[in-house]
Amino acid sequence: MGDYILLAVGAILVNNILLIQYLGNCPFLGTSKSMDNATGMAMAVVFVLALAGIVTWIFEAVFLKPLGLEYMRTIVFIVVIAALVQFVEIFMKKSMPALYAGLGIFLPLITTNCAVMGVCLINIKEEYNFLEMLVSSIAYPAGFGLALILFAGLRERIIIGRVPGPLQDVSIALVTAGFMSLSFLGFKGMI
Amino acid sequence: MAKTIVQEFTKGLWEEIPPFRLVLGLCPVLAVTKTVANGVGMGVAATFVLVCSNILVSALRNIIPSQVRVPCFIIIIATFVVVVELVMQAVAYPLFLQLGIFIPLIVVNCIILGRAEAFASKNPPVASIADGLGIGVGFTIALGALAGIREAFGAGTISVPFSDTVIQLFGPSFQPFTFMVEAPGAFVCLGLVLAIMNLIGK
Amino acid sequence: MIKRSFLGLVKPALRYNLAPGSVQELPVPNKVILLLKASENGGPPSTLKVGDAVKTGQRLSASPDSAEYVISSVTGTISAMSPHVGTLAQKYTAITIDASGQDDWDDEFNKEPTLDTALRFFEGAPGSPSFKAFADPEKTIRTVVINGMDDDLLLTANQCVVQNEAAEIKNGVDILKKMTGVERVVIAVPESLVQQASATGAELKTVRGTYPNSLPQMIMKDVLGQMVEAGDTPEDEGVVFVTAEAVAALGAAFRAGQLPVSKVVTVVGKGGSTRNVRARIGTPLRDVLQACNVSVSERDRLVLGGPMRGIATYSDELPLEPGTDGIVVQDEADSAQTTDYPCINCGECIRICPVKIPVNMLVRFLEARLYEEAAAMYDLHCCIECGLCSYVCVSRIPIFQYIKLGKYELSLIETAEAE
Amino acid sequence: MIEALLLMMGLGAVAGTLLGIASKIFYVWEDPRIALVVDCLAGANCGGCGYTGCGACAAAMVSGEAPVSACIVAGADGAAKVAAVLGLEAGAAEALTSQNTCTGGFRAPEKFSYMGVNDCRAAYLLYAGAKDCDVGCLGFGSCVKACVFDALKIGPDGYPVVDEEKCVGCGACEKACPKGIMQVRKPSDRLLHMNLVTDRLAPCRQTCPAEVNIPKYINHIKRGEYDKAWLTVMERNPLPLSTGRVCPHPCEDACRRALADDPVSINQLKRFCSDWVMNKGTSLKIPVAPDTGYKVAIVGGGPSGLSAAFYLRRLGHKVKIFEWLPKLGGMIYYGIPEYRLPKEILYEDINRIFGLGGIEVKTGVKFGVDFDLESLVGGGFDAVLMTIGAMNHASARIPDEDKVKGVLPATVYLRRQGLGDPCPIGKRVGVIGGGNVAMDCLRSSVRLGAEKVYCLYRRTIKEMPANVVEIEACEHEGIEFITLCTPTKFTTDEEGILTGIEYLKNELGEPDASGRRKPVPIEGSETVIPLDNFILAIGQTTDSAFADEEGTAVSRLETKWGAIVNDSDTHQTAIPYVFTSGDCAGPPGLLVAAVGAGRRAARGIHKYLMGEDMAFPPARLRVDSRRMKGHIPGTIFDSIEGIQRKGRIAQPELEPGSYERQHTYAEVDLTVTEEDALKEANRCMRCCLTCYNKDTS
Amino acid sequence: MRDIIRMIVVLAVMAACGGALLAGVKSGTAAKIEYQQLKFVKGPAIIEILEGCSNDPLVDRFKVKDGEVERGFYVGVFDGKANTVVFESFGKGFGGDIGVMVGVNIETDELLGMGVTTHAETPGLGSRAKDDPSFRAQFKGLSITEPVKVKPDGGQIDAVSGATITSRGVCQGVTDSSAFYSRLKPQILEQARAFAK
Amino acid sequence: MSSQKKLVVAHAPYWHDGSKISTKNYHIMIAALPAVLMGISQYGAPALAVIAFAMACAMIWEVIWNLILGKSASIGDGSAAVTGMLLGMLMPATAPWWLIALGTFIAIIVGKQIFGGIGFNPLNPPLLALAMLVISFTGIFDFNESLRHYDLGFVMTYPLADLKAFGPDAIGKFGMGDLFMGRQAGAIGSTFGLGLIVGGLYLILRGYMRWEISLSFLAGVFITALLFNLSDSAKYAGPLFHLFTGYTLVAAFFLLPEDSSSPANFIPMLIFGAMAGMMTVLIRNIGAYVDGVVFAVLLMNLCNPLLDKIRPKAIGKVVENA
Repeated sequence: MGDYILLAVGAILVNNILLIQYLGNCPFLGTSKSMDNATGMAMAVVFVLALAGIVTWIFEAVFLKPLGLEYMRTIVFIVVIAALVQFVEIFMKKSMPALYAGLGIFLPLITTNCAVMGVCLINIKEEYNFLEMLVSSIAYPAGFGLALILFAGLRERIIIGRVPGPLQDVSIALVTAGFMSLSFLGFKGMI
Repeated sequence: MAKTIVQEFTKGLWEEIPPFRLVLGLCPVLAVTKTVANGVGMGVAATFVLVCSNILVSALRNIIPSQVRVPCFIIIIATFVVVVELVMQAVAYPLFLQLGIFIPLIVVNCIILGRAEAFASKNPPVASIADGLGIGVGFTIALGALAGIREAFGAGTISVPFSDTVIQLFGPSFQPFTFMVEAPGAFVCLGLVLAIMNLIGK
Repeated sequence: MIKRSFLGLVKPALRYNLAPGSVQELPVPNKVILLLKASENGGPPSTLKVGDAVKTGQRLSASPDSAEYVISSVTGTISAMSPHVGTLAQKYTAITIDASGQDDWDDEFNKEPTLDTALRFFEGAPGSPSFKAFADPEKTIRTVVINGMDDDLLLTANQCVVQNEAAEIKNGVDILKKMTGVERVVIAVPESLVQQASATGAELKTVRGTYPNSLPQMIMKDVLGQMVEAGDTPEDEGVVFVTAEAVAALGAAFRAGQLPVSKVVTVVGKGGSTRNVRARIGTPLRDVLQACNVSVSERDRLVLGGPMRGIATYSDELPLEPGTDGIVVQDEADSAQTTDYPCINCGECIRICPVKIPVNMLVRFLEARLYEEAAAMYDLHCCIECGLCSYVCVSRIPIFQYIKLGKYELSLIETAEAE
Repeated sequence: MIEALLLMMGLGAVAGTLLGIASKIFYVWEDPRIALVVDCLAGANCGGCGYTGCGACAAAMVSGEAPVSACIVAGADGAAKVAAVLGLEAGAAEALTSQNTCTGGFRAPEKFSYMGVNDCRAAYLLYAGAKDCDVGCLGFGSCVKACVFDALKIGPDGYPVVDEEKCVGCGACEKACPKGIMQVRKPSDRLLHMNLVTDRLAPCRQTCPAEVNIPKYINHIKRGEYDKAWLTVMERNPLPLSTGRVCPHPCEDACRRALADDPVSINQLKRFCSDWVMNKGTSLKIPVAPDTGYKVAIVGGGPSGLSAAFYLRRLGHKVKIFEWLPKLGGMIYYGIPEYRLPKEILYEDINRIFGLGGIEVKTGVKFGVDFDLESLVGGGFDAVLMTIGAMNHASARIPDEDKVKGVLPATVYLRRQGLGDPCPIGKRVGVIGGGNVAMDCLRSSVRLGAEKVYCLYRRTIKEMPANVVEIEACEHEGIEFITLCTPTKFTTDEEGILTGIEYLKNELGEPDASGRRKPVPIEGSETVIPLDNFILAIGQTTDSAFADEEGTAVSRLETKWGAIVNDSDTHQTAIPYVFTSGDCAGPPGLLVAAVGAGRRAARGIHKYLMGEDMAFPPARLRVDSRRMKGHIPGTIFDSIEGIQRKGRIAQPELEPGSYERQHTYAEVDLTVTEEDALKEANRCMRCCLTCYNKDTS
Repeated sequence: MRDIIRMIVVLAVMAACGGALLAGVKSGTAAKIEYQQLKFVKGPAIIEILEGCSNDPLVDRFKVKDGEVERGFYVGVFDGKANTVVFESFGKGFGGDIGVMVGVNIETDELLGMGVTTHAETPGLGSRAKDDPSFRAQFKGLSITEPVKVKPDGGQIDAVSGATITSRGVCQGVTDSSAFYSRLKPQILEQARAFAK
Repeated sequence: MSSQKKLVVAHAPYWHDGSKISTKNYHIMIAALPAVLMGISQYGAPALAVIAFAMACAMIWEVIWNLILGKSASIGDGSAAVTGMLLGMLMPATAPWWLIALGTFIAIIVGKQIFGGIGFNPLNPPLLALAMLVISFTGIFDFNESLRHYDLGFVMTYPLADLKAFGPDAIGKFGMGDLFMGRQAGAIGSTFGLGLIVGGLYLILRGYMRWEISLSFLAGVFITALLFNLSDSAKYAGPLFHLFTGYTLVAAFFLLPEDSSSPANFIPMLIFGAMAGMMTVLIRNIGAYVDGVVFAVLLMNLCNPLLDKIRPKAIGKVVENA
């Protein structure tokens, strides 16, 4: 149990996927302009990553490893993720319109969210067992969400501030993200 | 409307240079620009994938049904990414180790998919090559430049791409500002460079 | 100007001036200027012409069917009519009447104390009462509160009326009840005026002597225990506020059969000298100031009302309006200077806000002109407009102005959406 | 090898099947345009647009929330394609641009010092802002802050300056400005705009019957932008070369500068800039709105018809002009002599109008004879504008005036000159009338060889309606003025040929309705002067006899004193599709008034064709430029202060008494030099309603 | 239905082509990759530990089965005697596993040296465990059979300053290795002998 | 209706309590004086040089930025001077000049001005600069290393470093009284506990600072440290030790309550302070860094916008039950 908690804390804070591992920056910058978008994106990433983690892990265990095709991991995973996301989107649009209204619009963005692909690859690379994989697949995106929501809070204030022209928008957002990343270094060594 | 091949190429070098103008594909930009060698290596890998996928997407653009356009593009891109992955392992293993997870992640780099969608799927192969090459070279230059800044301040060195040479820039009393090569330094540095690019304009 | 106390941890307490002086009667001025609200489509009034003779107490309106009117405060002839823009971009027609010096009373005012009479003759009487809420079918008015306090620091005009004219108020209370049919009439006065107020026949309530306790929303909360919802007025909660002066004027009018044409005003000079005078409505400020030996010079501030909520005006040729309870003249050195520094988030405004608005965030949104967000997330409409946030602002941001601007812009947006 | 192949194939097949089936089973209808728009976008789902993925961005574009240019990856080409899908290209053809209408800025006086929020809207809440001028710019730049395209900045003079390159016409500045200074308009709207009392108009601009933006073009000249000055003039006046020569410039009478020294030579500046454009020879592009598909017939190719044709064309309508004389120009071709307005110069103006394309002309056809309303309607014209002028002369009420030989109507006299076939005249010529037409007759008589030329007028020279410069020119050319006279009868020889005229002396009585003192003949003061020819130049009327014919469509037109009755604002007549303007619609007036009327008629026709409200807004400014009445209150001053006195430049002209001046039709008045023009432009104070530049150099 | 089939076919064919291409590339590069991996991942650490040996330990290697897993051993020949083996063990850092190469003198069971191969530690801090020679030098001469610990845990190793966790992980890796080293020692001795020159 | 003399028209109110940003900042500097003077008296001229140079540099950067942007000078408000002074207080007396120049550049330009200047900085500028410097130049901020040439008559090792390296056993040599009276090694202005507390109390009483944040921070440090200490006193030091060493006190009174990066509502202030205190001890006890204050404060700064959303319901506000 303790290991899993450590794994989770490590994934959320210490090795935060956005701020320490630099994954998933495009949606990080794109959807952090408002708190609503940030929460939506965070939830969508958790949802998709949990699914994608399971599916890719199973793929690895069932097909790639036995067949000795580990080198094809990249292509297999991306196809699986892309198909999965698209399927979820189509499915959700029809069957769960309420949920789709909240999360659905974020789904297409996730296909090219390298955080999803990244975590799936990490799961394999670290040779997690199923439970560890599950924890990691939820904790990493939770860390993504945490950073995204904190960042959205900061950014909401920065947008209404008096940032000088050339620094506005993405530029200042990146600097702020850098500061966040710096602060997250404080968690270093905690596990 | 109709641009010459040269224009298609050169637009990627300044007007639309990623990631400064097209603020896309930031993850590798942030992660692998610790040293110039890594940055340029990543750039070259991405350029290779970009050009190859552009050629193929452009060539197949009339065959691929539009509903499965994106999955098809992804397959094409992913194939080349794995090719790069394998070739790099065989030829430049240390670089592969440095770039780590970001080589497979080229597959989800928005620039490449974006060019496939926005350009290659609508233009003939020659123009697509020029476009891919231009964007790719621009990407490489940008990565190299950013890495140069970070490495110079953060380590006091410039590592020459594709060789083991590392140039020491300062004397022995130099204390590197290692913040620049750390994760936060990447963000801050890119942010400030973007601001400078905004200031200069197109 | 009250300075920050040495121990800044303690909230600054701004005390009302609770010592109303005597009232000095001013002579009838040579000319008066009356500000008549301009009609929607603009243009000069059709029923009034330059050269028309008017009598004291005559009802002047732009056209026969116009709801807006003013009561002439002198007898004389109209010598000029010009457009005038007031605050909140309100457009007026300024009617200048050269006074003959004699009062010849107009006799249109009938003495039936009905709501109709109130609406026809007492809208904009001294103290600027409004009876429209009683006539509004969507509102049920259960209580009338007579505010025996002045709504700003330094001013004592209303207290003066309570002190000196308790009998007129008593008469006014009876008439008010008759006119409106409202049974519950409350008078809110400071501790010092309890004796006088108890003679008025209205239900007596006391108000603490610190700012902003005399503002309607605060009286609602502290005295009546009712809450005014954000964006609503006390009328929406069934309570109408009238000033003591308005009630006294009502009483006097029905006693004498003449419409009220003068009002009490507190004049505060640069050195802080305070006097109460009674002057005709529409008297140019210059005349009032001259009578009080107050001079105005370049870069001074001439404030109609008090130092916290008044309106600085730009010329001493402008008239005394029915709602003007005070005239404050400030030297440049004594007045608050605003800056365009940003909010530094020190939190002083949050501490002092009587209605707990997160002013630090509100002002940022208002500065960024995000008025709808400011209203939705940061309680813009809860503001009771006391001005304390600006008073304590370390950055000296004109927060109160931002708030007013925000409310005004929102009202424009709402009107635009309603169309 | 084979595993890899099979695995991938299986994966592809499964994914394809899954998605294919899913997309059928879980099909949800959405706006098909969204899919089309998505195709135009980059499809990278990068989130760079701020929306969550391309689908969301496309949906936002379709719903109008996002601009078509939101996708930075797709770039400008993508934006164009999206616009095509969404059908936004129609609006895009006529680009909206923002203009600042206030020229006050720092120079405008303040009524108080303002302290508080640095924002126009905030300042406006306090007594409409500190500026004395009710409609003046407050200068805090709320419009600048509102502009997301960086197209606005507060200029050095303290008012906003629009960068037209960057402006996209989004209208944010217009919404932000509490005083309505920023106006976002299409070029068509600007052409259609008529002066309003709420506009920021200098006195000259209020007075000009054609409503030319005079301060603006003079400011262009000041900055050496002569082409822009010309384009500014062309917004209101398509005949700048002609008006630059013959306009009596009422604007100069209103010029505020006259209170300090002399009025600015506005007309000379207009002439200068239009001559500059003519001599430069390049054709400047005049924007024309997209075709509307409507066709308008214009009967009569005079100044009003030409002006209407020009503006109708610029508004996107097709135009055809019908003219009964061989040349276009009407009274300015056939009425104004060559020495004042050379025909080739006039044709420079006319050719520029035709340079727009889409305007046809047919000469030598007379309305009521060769064609009529029925044939025009049958010919596919949606509206008809009658600008048939006033070609009949008015009677001088002298017995036998149309019988005596040697008595000529001015219209005929001048028209024959225009046709190149002047009437033969004797040595002594008399002209009755004090208007510009009379002056033209007088001065052309000199050139036709008359030795003694008299001008007979019933009042004094002071009351003459003709331009002072014209009267002076007559004096220079040796013409004798016989004022305060009323001709009573002709003396003839036995063949009925004129030998002289008898007249009574007048004295001036009470002022009449026009404010001029009425002449009263003095009994017994008969005088006779010998004359070979006598020209009647006391006015013209319209030949509207065709309206009297029963049974035709035309007969539904009402006439009054020969003029065809119309609505003076919309120029519409009793027949909804027939409009009139120029001299045929009322008492004959100035060329510049005809030009202005042409634009008003074009506006009326445009609004009629487009089905819009034709009436003028209540705030329409109506200035009587002849009597200098009706200006915006407070804009006409009694005196101005602080101006360094400096006289106006002189009008260059042919040497009086020289051979060319007396005996040829060579142009008398010359164009000012560039140096002088700049000097004069610098005298302009660039007035607005109440403020003006005090420190003119 | 037709377009669905077309979709499926196109996707499947494309995927198959990709698969085929990759399989081809893979088979062409496989051998090279294996050597590269060895050379760059483990090689530096091995060579550093076995500094001064007379053979190429990357070539002189053998594998021993330890239950399920197979462990690789690299032999160092000193003075003609194949008396040293190097093998890999893993410890836990806070960035994941730390690969530790342990060199042991099979005759004395003394640690010859230690080197870090793979790690995901924070650059500049944890990574110093790999680069800091003084840290590594502390391991030399210790006994493999004794647990190796950092000083805060009551051991003998000075932690890299600021990277106690990493240091601890390295020590744990070394300590863990003693278990299977002892277990496999007979086979190791036997196999190593073959490389003696 | 215009008159000859021009009056000033502004919006109400026309009174102001007279407070100014500059006054506020000067008071902060005054309050910091006792600690700074103690630092200077201990470390001598180098300490004075560091503080003075940091203030000068900070102000120069501010001026340069204003010149580049063509903004009106904001140097008079004293905020740059305060930033410089605080950064100086956090440095060892041996800090080289370039380090100070770089640090003030980060604090003023990167930390504050690019966000729009005073009031817009999302993180505490001096701490941001310090964090960047600490992770870059570990040698200089290793106080044992940088202060080894000093012998001031007390134990010249950095207490927190000793704790980190050797556990609580190693800190017995520090007397609480010594720590409190500034007889400990450390940054120039952060060792003199008494001086800092006096300065802090001055600011609190004068109303220039939010006492809620300071007190909750100190409580947070105390309680968390106490809990750790109770759980295993052999591994974790006692609460007073944590209070009087490192940057704890200077953070409590001068860094945490920095206006724009901390909350302004009551409950958020308490959470902010307490969480920062807790994080401080967590990092000190189980994290990688010797002193947790820097990152603890920065982390809480990040949470500030979210925390500040917790606020009292405004009177009159209608909560819709949607």
